[in-house]
Amino acid sequence: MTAPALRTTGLHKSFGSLVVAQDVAISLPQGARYALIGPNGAGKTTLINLITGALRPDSGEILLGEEAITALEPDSRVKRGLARTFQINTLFPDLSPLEAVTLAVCERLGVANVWWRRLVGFRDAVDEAYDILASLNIGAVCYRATRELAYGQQRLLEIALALATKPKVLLLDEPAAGVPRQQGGELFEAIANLSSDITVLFIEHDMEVVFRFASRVIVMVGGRLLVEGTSSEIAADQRVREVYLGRSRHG
Amino acid sequence: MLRAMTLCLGFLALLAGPTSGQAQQTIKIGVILPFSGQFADTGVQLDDGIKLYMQQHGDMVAGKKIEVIRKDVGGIAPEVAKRLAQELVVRDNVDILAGFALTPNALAAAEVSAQAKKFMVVMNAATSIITTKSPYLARTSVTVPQIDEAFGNWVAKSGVKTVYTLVSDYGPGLDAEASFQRAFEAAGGKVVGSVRVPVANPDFSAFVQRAKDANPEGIFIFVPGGTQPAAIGKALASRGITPKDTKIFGQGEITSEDALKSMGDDAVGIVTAFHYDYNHNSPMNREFVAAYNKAFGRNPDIYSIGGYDGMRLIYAALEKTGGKADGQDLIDAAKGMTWESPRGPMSIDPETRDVVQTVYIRRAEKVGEHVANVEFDKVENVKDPVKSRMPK
Amino acid sequence: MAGVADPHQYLAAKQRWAPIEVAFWLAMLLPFVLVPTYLPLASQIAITAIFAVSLDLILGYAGLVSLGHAAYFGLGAYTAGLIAKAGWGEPFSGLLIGGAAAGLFGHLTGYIVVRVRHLALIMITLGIGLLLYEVANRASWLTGGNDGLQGVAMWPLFGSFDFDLYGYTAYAYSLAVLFAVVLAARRLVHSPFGLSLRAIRENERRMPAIGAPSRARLRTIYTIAATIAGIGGALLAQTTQFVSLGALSFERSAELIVILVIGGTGRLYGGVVGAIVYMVARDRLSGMNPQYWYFWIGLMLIGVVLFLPNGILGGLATLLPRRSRAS
Amino acid sequence: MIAPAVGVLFDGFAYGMLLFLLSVGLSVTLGMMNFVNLAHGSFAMVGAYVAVSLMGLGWPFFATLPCAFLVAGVISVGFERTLFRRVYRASDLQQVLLTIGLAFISVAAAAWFYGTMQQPVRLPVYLRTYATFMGINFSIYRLFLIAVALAVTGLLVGALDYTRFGAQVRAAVDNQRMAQGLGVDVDTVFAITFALGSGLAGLGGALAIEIVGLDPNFTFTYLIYVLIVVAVGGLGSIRGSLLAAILLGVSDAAGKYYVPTLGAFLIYLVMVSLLLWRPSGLFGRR
Repeated sequence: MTAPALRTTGLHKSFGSLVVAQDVAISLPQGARYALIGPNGAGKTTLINLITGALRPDSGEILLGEEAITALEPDSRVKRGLARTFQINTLFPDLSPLEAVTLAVCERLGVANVWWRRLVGFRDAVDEAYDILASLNIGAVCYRATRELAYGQQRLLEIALALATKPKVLLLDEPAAGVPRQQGGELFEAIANLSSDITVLFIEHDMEVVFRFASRVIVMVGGRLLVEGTSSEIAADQRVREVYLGRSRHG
Repeated sequence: MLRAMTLCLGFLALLAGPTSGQAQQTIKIGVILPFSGQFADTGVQLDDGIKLYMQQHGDMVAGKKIEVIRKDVGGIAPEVAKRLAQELVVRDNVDILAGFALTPNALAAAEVSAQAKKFMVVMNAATSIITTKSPYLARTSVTVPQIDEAFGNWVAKSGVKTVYTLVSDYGPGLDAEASFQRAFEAAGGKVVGSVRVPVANPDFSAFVQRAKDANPEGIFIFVPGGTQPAAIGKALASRGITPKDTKIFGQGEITSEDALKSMGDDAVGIVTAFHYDYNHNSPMNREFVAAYNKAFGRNPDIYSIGGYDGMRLIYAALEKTGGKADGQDLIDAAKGMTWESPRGPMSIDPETRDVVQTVYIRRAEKVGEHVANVEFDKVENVKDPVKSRMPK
Repeated sequence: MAGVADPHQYLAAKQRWAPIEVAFWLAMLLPFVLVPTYLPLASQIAITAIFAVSLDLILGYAGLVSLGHAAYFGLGAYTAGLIAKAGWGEPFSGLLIGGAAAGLFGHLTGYIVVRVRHLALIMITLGIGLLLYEVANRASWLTGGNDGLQGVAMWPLFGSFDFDLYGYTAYAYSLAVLFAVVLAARRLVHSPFGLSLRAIRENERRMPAIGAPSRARLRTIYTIAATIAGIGGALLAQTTQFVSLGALSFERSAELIVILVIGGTGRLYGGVVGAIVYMVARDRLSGMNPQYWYFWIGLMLIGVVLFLPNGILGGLATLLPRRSRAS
Repeated sequence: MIAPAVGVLFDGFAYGMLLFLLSVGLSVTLGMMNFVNLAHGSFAMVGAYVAVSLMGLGWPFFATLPCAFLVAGVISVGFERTLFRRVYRASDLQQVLLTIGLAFISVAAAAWFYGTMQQPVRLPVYLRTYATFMGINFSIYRLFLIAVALAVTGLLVGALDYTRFGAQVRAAVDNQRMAQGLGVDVDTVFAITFALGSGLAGLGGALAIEIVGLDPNFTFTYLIYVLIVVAVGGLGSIRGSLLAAILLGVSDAAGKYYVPTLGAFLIYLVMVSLLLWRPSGLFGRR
């Protein structure tokens, strides 16, 4: 447990005169549970997009374990163990959850470009997909079309798809967004129960959830890192109070 | 399941359709033409020529009843033409294939004629080689080299030293370019430049300007009938090329009736060569034009005359064989046949089975209110020159 | 399937042969006995069906709308035609070479095509088609230009079956190739690769996040579809022994979309059913009314949109029990 | 050798203007409702046949133009209300199928009522002459065409930018749902826009006869060019359509003049490269 699981140095990104990330350096140790918080527009989702490759940084570097992945395509980063979920459901409406997760497993196994063998022939992949879905309590609905699933179930499917890639580092963009509080708690229990091999960074607005599930918290404001620390340090930090906690929670 | 099968069977029944019993006393003619799409007007005019001939001469020949089955090929679609020809032969049991406005379609169908030994009459398609594709095939329209070699020679003889050629970039256009240039240069003229215009994109102005830049004595133009003749006429005028200072020559399409109507006075002086125009001055033609107008409310054009003479050939051949519709008998009867058509004297070359006719040289002139093609010279008994040069 | 089966049974059920599929293929043999004089039409329907299945793979499954698919069809046709003209008239190898040539061109153009979406995609495929058309028109020394390619002489199929006037050989040959193409396509859409195509159609943005290189996938299917289109074109060249510019035309691409949408997209058999319905309707209507048949075709298209919004197969799927859905 | 080139480019410019009139309506309706209307050319054809029929009755050319505009607009809104609105929520392909079906019917109808022949048009003499300037001939008719197109553009842009209706249209093009939420009656706004766009196509059709002729196939003749203008210009953008139409008209003419061997290729090459560079068109947002 020496090298951090994920590290960025000096990430910088701007659109014209609008700077969305400025000198962002974070470091997530193996197996950590980090929360990323900050007011709206602080650049949290942008940071995830930069790390996963959906956006290209203007400068800076991203390391996954020992390896620099800054120049890699998003799908290659996923193959190396960096997975994410989306704040707004980004699923396959007409596929069943079983099909979707099986596909993700096949992608990981490198067999998703096989067109001359039937899907049913890949029994291990199907079993693995079903197990993931069952472990997230959506095994019972996994034969329906995704569009027919309840919203909370779709949020779980987001996570299931990410897990199917067997990530080393998992970036969750407001996994409980739009889910009633009660269910949100269950969802985070599921996240907390993930294997400790997986390093997790999640964006969340609900401070109770943050303080309960995160070992450390990173605060962003205006595209910069403001402060990083344990839950209690953050809760006590004056600057954080000023820029963040002082305002309405979902403002 | 059962329902699906019933559906399938019902569908096949529909496909089978009504199959009319083959009466011994009927001669069936399968007519393949473009009745829809971009060449629809060609198909309609040609078919009207066929209809008029049958109106005037009845549907009984040598004791047999003539029945025409029409098929729409929809445009340049040789595979459809070939299929229709096949189906006409095997399903409808036609004795004669006829029509064919477009060269690729005629070429594809000719294979069926050769294979099935059926008499085939090409009533418009004008590429030279068509008649070589089946020994049972005759043509009553025209070939492009027939017109343009005669014309190239005539233009050179008329004293014009230099021309620029502007043709559409497709089969007939290239044929026209080659034939005209060949004959014009053989007779001592000089081609100072040439340009080929895409068939699909009809703003001619830039091409016309190129021709003007070369400063020739005359310009030779070939474009397909339809919307393009009028467009090129207007482009010539707008780029300042008028027959007063640059002679404009072309195959007859560019001064077709509707082209002249929309060009108006701009067209006056354009010299063209063609085998037929509704203004051709003969009693027979005046009668033909009157009858055509009465039946269809418009003037006949080269397509109409192709269809009309095509039916004339079929009727005459059937008379000669006494109603026998065998391909070999009919083509033997057609070979060498000579008759007077509204277009003038014409015959079927016994060697090549192609049309032999007069090529008229016309000038667009003001006649009363309108501008019309006035014939002022002619080249008689013109054969298709390409086949005369072919090794036998 | 009332209760929740285990995942293997669920997936296996999705790709099992339905009785209606078997019945369908048996029915395709009926023209030999029921309407033997319609075999030339039947073989052209089979060829169009091959072409439509190939479009369905990119349009129905992967969601790429192409208005220039005739480019690959025509390229296959010209390649097969030119080989035969050059003296090698063996049909089967000609078919494969025609498909390979189209596939190669599809692979190369695929690099451009997968970069764009929506209207730009439609227009760029259209542009590629029109450019190839003009190239063929220009290269008349090779292609015969507007007159079409002459002198395509085929040897008998497997050395013993001549391409006859009645079209027995042509239909048997076309039907066999159609069957093989549908079998292959069927295998493909039920493979992991086929699943990834449907996923791209459903949500391309998600694909990189599950580690899928979607552009590479699209290039692969584009190449495969082009190959199949080329095989269809080669078949047309061989059975009619003629190739014309029409094989490459915009009209052919546009008509193909109409055929596929009538039949139903993303359903494997949609293209086949569409080809049968459209071409039979066209043949019947233009036989009855050579000059105005397309009026009725127009009415038919509007009727399909208003009353069968998912195409004929989509309509049947709601009528018949759910087994009939191919995917 | 400047003079001939100027004349050619002028003609190309005028041709571009014609393409603009024919396509601007499609661009706006496509941008606003995402409605793929391949029958757009049919409305242009309606306008053209209206003009020809009225001239046949002895009407002067100029009087037929507003009628072409009106009749095409009114007929189109009839179809919009009864037929098209049923498929706004359907997929693009369904819309393509429906409108192609309608285009087929319109071609058949034109052939039935007017026959398959070319419809000749006789313009008043003063439009058929040429103005000569610095030794270059300028067709009066093409000057007139340019004037009409520029006037239409001015009116459209002005109306869009400065009227309440224009603001509603812009809002609807930008984001239909949000406009609805803000109380814009998107339905009515769209119907009016649709009528306007088709009316302009009708006007374009009437003006096109002199340059390209008229037969029942008119509907399809210009389909490809209109689509190119719409795609290159960018959906929903009037300025984009104008620029694209000019670009295509002029580059086409220039290409034909300077490199005639490239002839038909050039316009497609220009389109493909522009779209690879800017997939949503010159002025496109999406």
